[in-house]
Amino acid sequence: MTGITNLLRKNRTQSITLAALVVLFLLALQGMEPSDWIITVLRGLSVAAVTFLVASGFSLIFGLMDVLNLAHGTLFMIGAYLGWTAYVRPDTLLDLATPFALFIAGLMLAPLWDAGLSRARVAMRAGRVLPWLILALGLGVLAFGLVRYPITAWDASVYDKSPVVFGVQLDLGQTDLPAPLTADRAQVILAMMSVFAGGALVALGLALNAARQRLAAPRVTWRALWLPLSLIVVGVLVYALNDALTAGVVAAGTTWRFCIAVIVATLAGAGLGALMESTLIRPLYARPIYQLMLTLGLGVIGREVVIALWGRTQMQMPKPALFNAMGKGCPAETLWDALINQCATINFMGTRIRTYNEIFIFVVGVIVLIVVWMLLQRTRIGMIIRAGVQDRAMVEALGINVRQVFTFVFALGVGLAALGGVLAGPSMGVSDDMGESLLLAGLIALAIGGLTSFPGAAAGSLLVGLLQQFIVKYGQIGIALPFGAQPFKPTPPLVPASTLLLMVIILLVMPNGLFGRRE
Amino acid sequence: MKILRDHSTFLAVVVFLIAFPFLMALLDGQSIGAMLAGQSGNSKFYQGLLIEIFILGIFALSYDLLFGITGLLSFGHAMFFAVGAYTAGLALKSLKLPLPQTLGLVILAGIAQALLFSIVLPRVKGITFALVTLGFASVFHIVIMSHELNDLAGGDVGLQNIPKPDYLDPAAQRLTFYFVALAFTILVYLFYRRFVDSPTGRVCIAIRENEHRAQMLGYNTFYFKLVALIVSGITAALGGALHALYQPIVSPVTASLAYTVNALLIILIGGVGTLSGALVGAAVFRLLQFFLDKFFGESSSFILGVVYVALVLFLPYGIIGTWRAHRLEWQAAWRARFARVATMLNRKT
Amino acid sequence: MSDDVIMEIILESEQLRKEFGALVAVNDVSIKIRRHTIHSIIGANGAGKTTFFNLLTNNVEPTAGRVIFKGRDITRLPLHRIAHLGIGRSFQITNIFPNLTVLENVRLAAQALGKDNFRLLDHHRHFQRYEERAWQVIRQVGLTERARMPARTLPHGDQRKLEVGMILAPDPEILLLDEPTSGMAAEFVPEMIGLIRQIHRTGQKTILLVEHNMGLVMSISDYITVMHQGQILAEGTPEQIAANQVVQSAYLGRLGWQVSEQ
Amino acid sequence: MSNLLEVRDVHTFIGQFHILQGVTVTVPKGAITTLLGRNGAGKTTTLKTILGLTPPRTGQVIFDGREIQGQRTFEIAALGIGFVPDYRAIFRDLSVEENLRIAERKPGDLERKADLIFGLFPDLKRLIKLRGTQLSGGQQQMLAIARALVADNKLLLIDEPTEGLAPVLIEQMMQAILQLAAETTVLLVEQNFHVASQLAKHYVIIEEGRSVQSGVMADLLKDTATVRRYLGAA
Repeated sequence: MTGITNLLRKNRTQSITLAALVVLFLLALQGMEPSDWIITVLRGLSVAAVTFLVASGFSLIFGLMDVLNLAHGTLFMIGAYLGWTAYVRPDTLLDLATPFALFIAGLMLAPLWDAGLSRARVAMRAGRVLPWLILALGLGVLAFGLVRYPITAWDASVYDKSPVVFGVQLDLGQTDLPAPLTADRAQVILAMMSVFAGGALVALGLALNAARQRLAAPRVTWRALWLPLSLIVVGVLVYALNDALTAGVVAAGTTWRFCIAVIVATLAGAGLGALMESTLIRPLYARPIYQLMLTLGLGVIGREVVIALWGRTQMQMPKPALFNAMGKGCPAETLWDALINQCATINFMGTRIRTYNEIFIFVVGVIVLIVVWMLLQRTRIGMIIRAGVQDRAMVEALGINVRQVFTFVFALGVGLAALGGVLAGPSMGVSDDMGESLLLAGLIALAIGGLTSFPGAAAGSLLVGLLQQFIVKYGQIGIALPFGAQPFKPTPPLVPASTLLLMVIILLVMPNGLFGRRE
Repeated sequence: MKILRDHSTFLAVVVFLIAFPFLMALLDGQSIGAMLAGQSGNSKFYQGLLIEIFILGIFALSYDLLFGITGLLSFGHAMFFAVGAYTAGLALKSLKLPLPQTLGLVILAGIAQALLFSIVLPRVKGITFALVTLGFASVFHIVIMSHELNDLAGGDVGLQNIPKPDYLDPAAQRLTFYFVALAFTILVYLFYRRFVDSPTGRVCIAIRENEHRAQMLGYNTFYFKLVALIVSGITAALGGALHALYQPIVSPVTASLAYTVNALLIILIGGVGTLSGALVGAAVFRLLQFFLDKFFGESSSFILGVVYVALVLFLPYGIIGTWRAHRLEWQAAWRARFARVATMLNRKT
Repeated sequence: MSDDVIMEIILESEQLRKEFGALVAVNDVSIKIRRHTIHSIIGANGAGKTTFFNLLTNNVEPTAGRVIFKGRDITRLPLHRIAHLGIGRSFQITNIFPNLTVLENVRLAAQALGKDNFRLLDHHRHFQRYEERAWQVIRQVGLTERARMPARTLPHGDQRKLEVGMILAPDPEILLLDEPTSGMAAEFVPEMIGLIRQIHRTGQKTILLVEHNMGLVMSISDYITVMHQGQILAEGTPEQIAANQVVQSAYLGRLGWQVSEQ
Repeated sequence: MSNLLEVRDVHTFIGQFHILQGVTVTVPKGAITTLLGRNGAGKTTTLKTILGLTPPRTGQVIFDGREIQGQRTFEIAALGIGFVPDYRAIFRDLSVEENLRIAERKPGDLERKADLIFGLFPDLKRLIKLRGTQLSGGQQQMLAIARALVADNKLLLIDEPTEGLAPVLIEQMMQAILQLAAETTVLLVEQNFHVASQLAKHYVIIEEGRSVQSGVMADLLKDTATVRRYLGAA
């Protein structure tokens, strides 16, 4: 008790501001029906969950490596687009699986290059630009192969339907994929080989770049070859069985496809994050401002690539069957009934709640919160992360490869953002500007919570989500202000503005955010 | 004579820019008279491009003073520019004020914003300052786009039909506008040079280098940052006013984060903290944008993004910064090369 | 050397205390610094000397206690105000403007307390009194030949001298020097001692010194305060300290360096 | 007698500063070797150079018969080198147990070494649940040394273990280090010559980034002129 009094006395301005905010909020609640209130809170929680998926990655990355990853919004959007593709066009996913596996197999040669280079002692002479040239060459070879590989979705002759159409069709319960492309075997083999070579060249570029900074290389064992070899086999198998697999996935139904989409988007996001960190971010650890600018640029590039591949139109992503039934027994009365009958909505305290938007997303958000929190608090890697935030050099001096941990954290953060993107797809729609609004929301949540604090990211997201939805609600029902005769109806643009104002107020009173450390 | 020698590059550039419209006309085969009469042609078009570069350059200069010289990272700088543009536009259109009064209003608006930003200065530092300024600018961005202000600010289309004074109409009096913009840019640049060399500017640099030490020496660093903010705010607002006078529409994009990023990109291209880099960067940026748009259309911003990333990775000090760092070696290398060629030639004869 | 000077207290601390979590870094330290003396604070690393220094100049906010300068409470004064009162301080870890030249470093220090800081439209070279003062100080600390070099390119010892010069430039009444010889090569230490002596004598300045180079302390101090684990262990003239039994056993004696007889 | 570690004429730069200008150190197996010299002479940098925290530009570092210079720090440490930095580097957000646990190279290391660690520092057992921030200076120093003992390290680099400790604790710390040296090799940096002379068998004097003299401690104790010249008060 004395502790709390003490805390209040020491943080008087903070306490007063918070109290004032709470009072304002409670006053504003006056004109609201209880059912409105419940639905608004639930919607707020759902928005908070998506925001949290972005903000948590932010805070993990910022906390450990001081990088404010401004590409995070774009990565969120990329997650949504990848999820959409896996979900609505599973044939594209399978078409891409083979070149992807081959490319990764090529990348996995990096340790071999490492060892070879240090033996040949060429790394020292490679200079600053050569590694990047090889990297660019590798990407060129990759593109050369990709263009030749038969990917149905990219074929102009079958491109009679825009991507939007597939989404609309799926919403009506149809999946009518175009006939798969055929290509002669020689061309496919050439394409496969150049994709693999592209990966190998990229790995060589990376290895050269890394090797410039050191004199001796780690030993490699032949066991390092097993994984790439098996990836090659998998890739070729997927190519051989492409049609059968596609038919199988289509037949499996939207719920399973959604699961696949979530996994694919999250893993792809994580992979992208790992690649980003190990190639572009790493050289800039000594120059934080430049990292900021770099991620800003990457965000722009990513968005342009997405527009080039998928077009500018907003696309629909229908909800999976599990959350989409309307007819018999729906809206359900209990959660259990909703699951059994796969209801889209559920009756709760006099209002109707959407099972996907208001329940599923929130539950996933909570699960992620708990899992990441446990990862941080209970596992060895979490221990290393918490220690690394404070003293990177000492962790390294204990014999721990901190760089690997950094890459992992970056991949984790980006993976979470991509997960947020694919989850948000069915509720928000998929469009090329979805990243920007989430970047802003995530930044606000992060700043409110205190930049490096993981619980802070959760609290900040909660505030941002709730505030947004309450403003939206007041936009519909109006808010009775003491001095105005007419109820005031905030317009949609005021939604982000209100969260920004909240951030500014909180930061002015508590420059380190709610959970931030002093200094 | 000494002044001429010391500032030869600067003077050469100024002379070139003054001669530019005439040179363009000559190259195009247009008569000088036609050019002076403001008839369309290549010269008029490129004058327009250069005016845009001047405006961007002023905007980037004001950002360089904050970020490059004083070390304040702001993500809300576009607001300084947009407030100037909207104030000028509204004053001319809705208040029907003459130009001088409008400019006075713009300057006041610039000071007001600087004061707004300075409220948070003592509380937040570094990345948090960047985020708070981003918050301010985004709120402004949202507000001018809102439906309530549709009649006034034109919503997400922007402010249109701003009445331009006859003597400075960018369509009819392009050449006059060109010289006014050029003169204003040179004036701003010279003022900034002097500011950086003034006792105040020196302290601003010291704050960027080591704020704690500056405080321990007895400088109340808040006031110096405030001065930098005010100077930067007024300059950016005037740049915005010029923009409002020149462009047919003042778009709300000028208040967005993307516009701040443009300024960041420009000084990155030119060299952070070099002042002249801001102008060089603005030229490179706008010309790159122009030609990329011309040749690549849709994907031009992708290429611009790649250029940007490459710059961050390989040319962190920008064009001017790298030039300054290596000028002596390069000059020596060229001199050596000339000497070698000269001896070779001598041997032959 | 300061027998005929009035023994006026210029700076004092009253029950100054600082806790970091469970650690009491400075434990109710009261100290009185007399005008025109060289007063040294010695103690092992971690004894709380630097924290105490930081409390005096409000670089660290005290948990309790007061700092009084010439009868005025300066405990929680902003950093720049402290400099204006005539207190200059150096840091154990060199604290300069690394990318500016030596001249610019000192010139900025000389300009700090003047009235021309907001002359936006004048070139800084036009204010010759600052430039002259800067050159004067640079000569005094012996950096004339390196005046045009960026400070970061200076050898460590010269950076330490530059820092002393930066404190000296605004002509403060009291100089707080935190280990001015730390990290200096042995043969340059006498130079620094000479510099400190000269500053003290020619400028009639008070100098408060934190040091663990015993020889230096013993040879130039008028008074010595020995700190140990955040507390004052003993106080007195060098002779008294050298003879003090408690100091002998806890700090200098069995486990410490031999005190030189210089 | 074989040498566990040999540092041969290393030169280390930090930024533009040429910090080590030719340091040669040999550390015989199974004894304590101490680096002596003034503040800022380059002792701590020597330790960091061995570990690759500040990699050498030229010269060789040979550990256990292998050249290790230029390797990454974690690779060097994993060969069996434990590091106790002068600033102790206790992780604030980790409990005492986690601070020890993080040094494990394979699961169960801590349990295996528990007897040794808690035998040397019985206090730590009592404090095991506390956070790093809640420890006093002496306790932090014990934890820092204990952390270096969790994994099987052949060599311990200990920087200023008695800095800022009360005399009673210094005594205790010296006992602990002597006990340690019975099992592993120690390279020690110690400001306090009295402490160093009682602990170490071999010494290397570093002056202005150069190793100027080395030998057996017993000889150095007789050579008061050298002691005064390099180590004593100026």
